[in-house]
Amino acid sequence: MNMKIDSVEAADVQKIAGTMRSGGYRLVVMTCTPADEGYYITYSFEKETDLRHYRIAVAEGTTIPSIGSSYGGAFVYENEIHDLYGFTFEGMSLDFGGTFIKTSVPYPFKKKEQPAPTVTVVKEAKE
Amino acid sequence: MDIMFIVGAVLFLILAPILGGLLTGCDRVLTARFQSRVGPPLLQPFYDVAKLWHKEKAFSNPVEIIFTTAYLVLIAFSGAMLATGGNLLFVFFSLALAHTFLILAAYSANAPYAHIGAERELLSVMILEPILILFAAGCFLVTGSFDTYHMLIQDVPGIIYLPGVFIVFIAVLTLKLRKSPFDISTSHHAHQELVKGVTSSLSGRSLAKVEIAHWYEMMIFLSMILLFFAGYPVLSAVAIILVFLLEIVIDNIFPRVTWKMTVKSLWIVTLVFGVGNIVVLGILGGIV
Amino acid sequence: MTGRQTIIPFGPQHPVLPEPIHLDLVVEDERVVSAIPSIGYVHRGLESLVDRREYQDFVFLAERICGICSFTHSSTFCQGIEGLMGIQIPQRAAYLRTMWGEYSRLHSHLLWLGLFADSLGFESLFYQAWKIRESILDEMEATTGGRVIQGVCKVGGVRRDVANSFLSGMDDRLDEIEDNMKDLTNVFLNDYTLKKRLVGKGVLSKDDAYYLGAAGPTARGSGLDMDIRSTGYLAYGDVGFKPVVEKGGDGYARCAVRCRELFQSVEIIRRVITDMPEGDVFTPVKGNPDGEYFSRSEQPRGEVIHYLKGNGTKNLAQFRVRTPTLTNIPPLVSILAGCELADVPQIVLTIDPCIGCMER
Amino acid sequence: MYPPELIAILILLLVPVSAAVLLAVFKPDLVRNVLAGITSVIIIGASVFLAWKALIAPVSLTLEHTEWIGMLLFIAEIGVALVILGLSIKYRKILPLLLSVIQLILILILEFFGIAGPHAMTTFTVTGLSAVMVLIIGIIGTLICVYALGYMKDYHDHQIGVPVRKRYFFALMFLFLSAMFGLVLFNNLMWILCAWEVTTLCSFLLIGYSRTPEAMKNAFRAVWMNLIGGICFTLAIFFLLRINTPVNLLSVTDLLAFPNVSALTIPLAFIAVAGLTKAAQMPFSTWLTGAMVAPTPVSALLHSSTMVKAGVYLLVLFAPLFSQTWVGIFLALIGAFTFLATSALAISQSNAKKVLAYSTIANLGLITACAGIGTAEAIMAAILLIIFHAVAKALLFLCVGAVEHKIGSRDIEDMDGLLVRLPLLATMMVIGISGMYLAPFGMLISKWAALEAFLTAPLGYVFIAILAFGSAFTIFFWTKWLGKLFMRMNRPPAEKIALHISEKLSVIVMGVLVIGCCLGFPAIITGVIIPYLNGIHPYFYLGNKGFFYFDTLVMLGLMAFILLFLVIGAFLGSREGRTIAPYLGGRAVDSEGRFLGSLGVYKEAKTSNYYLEEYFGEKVLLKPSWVISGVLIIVMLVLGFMGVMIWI
Amino acid sequence: MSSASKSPWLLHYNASSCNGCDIEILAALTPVYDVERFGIINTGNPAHADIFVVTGGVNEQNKAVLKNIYDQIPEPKVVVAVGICASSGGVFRECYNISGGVDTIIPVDVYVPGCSVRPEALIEGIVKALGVLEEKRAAMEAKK
Amino acid sequence: MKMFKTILKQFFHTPATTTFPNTPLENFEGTRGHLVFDPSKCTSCMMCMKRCPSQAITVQRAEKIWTLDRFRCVMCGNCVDVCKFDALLMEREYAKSATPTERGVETYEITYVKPERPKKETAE
Ligand code: SF4
Ligand code: SF4
Ligand code: SF4
Ligand code: SF4
Ligand code: SF4
Ligand code: SF4
Ligand code: SF4
Ligand code: SF4
Repeated sequence: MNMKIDSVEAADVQKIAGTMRSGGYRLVVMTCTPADEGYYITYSFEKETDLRHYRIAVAEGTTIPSIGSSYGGAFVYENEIHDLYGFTFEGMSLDFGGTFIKTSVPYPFKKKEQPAPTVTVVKEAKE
Repeated sequence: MDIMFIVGAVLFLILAPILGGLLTGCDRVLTARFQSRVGPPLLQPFYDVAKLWHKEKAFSNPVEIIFTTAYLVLIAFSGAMLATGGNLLFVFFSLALAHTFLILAAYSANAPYAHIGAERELLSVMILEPILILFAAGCFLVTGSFDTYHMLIQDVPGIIYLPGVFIVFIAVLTLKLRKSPFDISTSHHAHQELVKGVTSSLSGRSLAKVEIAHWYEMMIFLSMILLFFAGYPVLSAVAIILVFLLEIVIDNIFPRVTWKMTVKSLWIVTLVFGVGNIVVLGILGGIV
Repeated sequence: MTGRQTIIPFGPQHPVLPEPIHLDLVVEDERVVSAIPSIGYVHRGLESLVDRREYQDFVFLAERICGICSFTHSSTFCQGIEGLMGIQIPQRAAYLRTMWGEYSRLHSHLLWLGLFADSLGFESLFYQAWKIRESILDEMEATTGGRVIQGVCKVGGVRRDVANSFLSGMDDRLDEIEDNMKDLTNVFLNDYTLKKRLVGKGVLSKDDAYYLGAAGPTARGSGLDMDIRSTGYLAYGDVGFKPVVEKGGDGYARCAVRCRELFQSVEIIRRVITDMPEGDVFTPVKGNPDGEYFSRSEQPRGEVIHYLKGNGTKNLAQFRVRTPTLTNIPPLVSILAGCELADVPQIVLTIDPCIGCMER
Repeated sequence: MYPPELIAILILLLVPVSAAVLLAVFKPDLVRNVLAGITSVIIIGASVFLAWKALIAPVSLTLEHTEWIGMLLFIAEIGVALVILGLSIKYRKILPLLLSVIQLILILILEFFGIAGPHAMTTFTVTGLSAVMVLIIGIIGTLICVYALGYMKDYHDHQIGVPVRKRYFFALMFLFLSAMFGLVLFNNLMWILCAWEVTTLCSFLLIGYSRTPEAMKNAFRAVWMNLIGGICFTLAIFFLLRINTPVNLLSVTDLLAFPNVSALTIPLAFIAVAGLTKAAQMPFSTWLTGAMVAPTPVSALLHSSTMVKAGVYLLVLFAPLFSQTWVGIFLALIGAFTFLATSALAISQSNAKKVLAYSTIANLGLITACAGIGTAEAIMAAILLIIFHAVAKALLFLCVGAVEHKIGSRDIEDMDGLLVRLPLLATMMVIGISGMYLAPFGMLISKWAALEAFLTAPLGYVFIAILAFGSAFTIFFWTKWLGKLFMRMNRPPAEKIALHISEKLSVIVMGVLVIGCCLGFPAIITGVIIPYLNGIHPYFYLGNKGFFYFDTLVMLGLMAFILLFLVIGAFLGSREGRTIAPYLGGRAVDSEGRFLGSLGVYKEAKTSNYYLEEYFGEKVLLKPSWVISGVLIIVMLVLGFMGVMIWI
Repeated sequence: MSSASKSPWLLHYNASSCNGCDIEILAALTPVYDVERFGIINTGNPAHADIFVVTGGVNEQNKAVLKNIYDQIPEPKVVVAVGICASSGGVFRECYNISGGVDTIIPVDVYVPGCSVRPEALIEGIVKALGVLEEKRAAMEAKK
Repeated sequence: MKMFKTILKQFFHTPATTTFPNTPLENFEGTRGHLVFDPSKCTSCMMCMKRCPSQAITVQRAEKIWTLDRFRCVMCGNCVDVCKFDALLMEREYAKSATPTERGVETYEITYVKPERPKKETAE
């Protein structure tokens, strides 16, 4: 299983998604993880057994272009990342406006500011 | 109207719910056995109703109390009328009125599930209407009167003249007894989209009334089978039991269908067998 | 005409959905005009616990992501940790995991078939499916100690071995189960009324399935040859796995895929039992995970991905689960529009939604 | 000294006309109200008196100097044709123009070249049937006019762009009444034709009252369809005149007594078509559904007591003749088919007036079917239907009109919880709707009578099948409306606006009438219908048995008693208990009746009825129905020309 | 035993559980356990229910739902918290979105442990709940 | 219709239903039912408390008290695995339900006596 991750520019995701789509790849998953600085969002695509990961580094609170126009199903990931990490996606095919996963604390996985009461320490943030 | 009739009516009013409840109990036990289960005690329907009777008074719209009462009273009334050999057409009208009250009770809650239940119940009343009229017409063609009494004193059992109507009758009985595949308006098990449909907003005593009314209704429709086999008590009893068993089996071997399929299939049956029967009878010039 | 629309809040509490999910159904004479889901009723925030549980203990949490594919979750999680740490688990453990994985597919599919029958108002079929399922659960309990939460996986292998004598007795029991399942699937696939209600309902085209992200039987029902088991993880490479594919794209096809997978699973279990290697079921684990890993496996409902990120401590830095149900939501939204109200439950069920893992 | 009956007749014929003239002259509302009030009292008094007299013994009166009355009416008829002609030219409508020219020519031919020799004939006949009609027109018609006094005030407050022409409006309303009285009282077919044409004109002008393009379009549709009827009527007279017999066939009484019915099939067929147009049967139904653009009193008048009733009156009048011919059977088929089709169409409508319109047509269809069959039972059913339909339908129209002004919509979907919002109107509406289809109220008894009638008719099984399905549709659309009224309110109630006294009065009286008719139906049957049936034709003798027996009455009584008991229970019963929120899948509603839906949007928990448009929509059903009914009409005419008789 | 305890109708709601307990509740309905033996019916409709069976640790969104459903059940009613999650929040107790047990929202009458709960344990728990139901009914009657 | 065969078959067979609760439940060997603590073996090493995924156990070493909240324990058996002193055991029977008044935390006094044994052994 391919664990190699290509870093790309945040502005390019729509283009990449477009090429992937026309190349017959399907969207496997979008994963958000806290990085040393800001966050990474990893887009994974697959065609048959060719699995590819593209990663963008984004600072907190940035607005990210949605890939909803290429992959109609991306809205579930985008809304989820919005609700859990507090990123805004522009142009989602179905925008739940923060009600996709309603949480008792806003953006529980977001670093600093308001860590969820029970999420004690997010290690990278300390560095 | 002699005294026998009044006795008949009173007997019906008392016996029908008892028999109806017992039959429902049998139904549940048999169904369980068909499903490889033990099932509830035979008297379970009575426990249920007794429990409901003692629940808190709660409603979503107070008018439903009066509507459900009306439903029960009118159903019982229709049954009594049938038991006294009364006018068949009249029995049907009064049944329709009773159902209107049930439907109104469901409407009055103004809740989506009850509402859709009401619409579907209305559809089933609509589905039922033609065959009931045809049935009454058939009786008229056979006896020259709408009175069930005349049907009962026929020499030749009605089924000879009205086989098609009988077939349709069995088909719509599935709808009436709220059995799969036609339990469109109150999914009896509530695991379907309707959440008990018509009765979804009724609780406690109101629900108990609907349940008792359902027993009455079951008895009314089962005893209508008598009209087809008048003069042959043993045959009638066998027929009723067989039909009842058949309905339980049907309940267990069919999934529920949508209302569209219900209307289509039942009306096709009505048109082919019911209307066909009446047309043939009409062309032959009736019996009288 | 907006004047004639009925708006039905479908769920979160709804008897046809054992799990809470909400749909705003707008219907007109029972034709669904729009159906927009809202979720988040089962979101617990389990992924946030990684920093408070040791990675070895987190297995117990991972398997409580969901009570239905609990086994697959624990094994996928272990597989992820093992991947991060480069651990090779003993062959026997891999075989046992395969066996349990297939048993849990059997129980999950039978469960689904039952619920599906129930959503179609077919009570007795529901009961029959669940009756058969009980014998699967018995096998599970006898071998793992738990009916639905097995608690048998651990990092480095499995916690319990199964005696060979028990395994050899399994074959006969599988025969009986298979017989019963034949009766069951015969009804699902050939009953006239069921076909009437399923064929052509909720059609998902192959392209839509692919690009909207359908997974598992939902994708395979639309003619897509997608199954992570073909990558041959655990023992799947050894048993010569071939995905079950149906072309119809409708409810019937999705049902057929699951019916056929039942027998496929039984076959796999038989192969695994006969080929079961001897040896340990557990390798000791030393050290802590570090790095990133996407662990993938095929659940009854499709491909699940556990993303793990370690930082060299006992606790993982990040854990994310992407579940089949989540990616099956967009296809569901697309097939619900225009259907009939009476078909909503069965269409919702054809993707076999499992909210538990979808929301963690 | 004239006999009192004659005075009553003259009052009925002349007072409304004179009132019309006066109303056209005086402008102030007060004068109009007083004038209309007084006129109404006089009309009601006279019609009750006349009906009472006629029920004791049929009245038949002969006047002298009928020639100049005939001349006067002829001039009126020419006038009618010319007005229509003129308006058609003004609005550039070809079809009405053409038809009115034809009609004008036909009338002129009839008058100057016809052989309408002034045989002596009875001038007025008041049988049981006409008595019923007189009562309907006299009481319901005038009540509607009274209602209009209040309604029109509101109407102009709501419809801002419409020019206020109340004088014109009320003049036409009363003129309409006169014409109707004429239609049911005259014995001369030529005169009846004249009254017939006047009703066409009045309805045309009233439908076009608001002068909006839509109103004009529908008004012209009404006029051309009714002109076809008029032409057919005239043709019927032509063919009657061509029959070589010493009997004056233009006299209704003589015509009915004419023994050689086989000679009459052609005129009968034409009369049938005339009746069908006026009674808005398929394929002529669209004029009536289009007529609801008119102010509600007009719709009420057209639907319940006048216009359409004129059509069925004519058919029922000649029912004894129809009963012996295949023309009658096909007429009945058209009626039955119309009943089926329009009942189905009514399901797909949510506009209350349109539902009422279709239900009217459906009921008229049933009446037409009964008239076509024409046996004793059938006529009894027809008359019962006429009575019950008139009262219940008038009540419903008045209610809808008043409700519309209160809630600003005539859509049934907006009438949820009306019983809470507008208790009086909603109660009346419930009475009206129940009267339309529920046991033990009137329509049901009539349906029952119709059923018996059909069962003994030729091709009876066809009618039974149609009735069976048609009444299934009826149940569907009425019940869902009824349900709406009883709904619990999710929204805050609308503000209260007082109901105009005239509207209130008419509505309440009408409600009482509905209940009265339902309770009094045995009296109606024994007192009115059976004597009428026994009188018109010896072979019709029905005896005293009738179709109902004593125990049926007891049962009906019991049922009514149960209902009464329940109503009292509803008022007195305890309402204690906990109100629980409606079940919304675990969602709760806020004070506005909304719940939190997906995407974080609040939505109203709204319920709507089913309209099954894909099966019963106008788009689906209208065209095929026109084709079928058109074919049936052609067959009927052909049968008429072939003169096929029923052998009994 | 009065009628109340002979005909307990259940309403099941999954308030953020992992499914494990829910499928066991369903399993209790099926032939092998067949709780209809005790007159139990799974109604799915609050207006008809006597026993409210809740699984899961109740997350943010479910609080309102749970309260709403509880209010819609007519008296006498009993709440049974099924599973460890429903009893205390279980393994998810520390999750940010879990309030920790059904009793944090509505009063609970019987707790049934198990993760997942065994159908037998569930049956035993329901039988215990019937006792409570009986008491409540008697209290209600007495108040009248 | 295809179901007919099945329901007939089932009708003429005895039902699959258990007779529980009239006859007690028989569990499989190894079923994880409920946790049993043996106070005489516990060394208060706290391992169970640390590794319990749902924090059902508390060990107060100083007070020699070991408590278990049965309504938190998910029967995973992890504590049994990590306890090196066999103080914990999984029994097959499921835990019993409780009303709010019956529900409580089970508290045990640890009776283990620590250092003696090895010395005894060497002495002998
Ligand atoms: S229909 Fe309902 S009540 Fe009757 S046996 Fe089935 S589940 Fe029980
Ligand atoms: S896992 Fe989901 S779909 Fe399956 S039974 Fe449980 S709630 Fe239902
Ligand atoms: S897909 Fe469903 S059954 Fe499978 S793990 Fe997820 S929640 Fe559980
Ligand atoms: S009711 Fe409506 S249409 Fe009629 S006048 Fe008032 S606002 Fe206008
Ligand atoms: S108690 Fe266990 S099985 Fe039950 S819901 Fe909670 S985690 Fe799942
Ligand atoms: S039970 Fe075992 S693990 Fe727990 S404290 Fe005692 S000895 Fe240590
Ligand atoms: S179990 Fe043994 S090694 Fe582990 S902490 Fe306790 S004493 Fe130390
Ligand atoms: S069995 Fe599991 S949950 Fe229970 S006390 Fe032991 S470690 Fe904790």
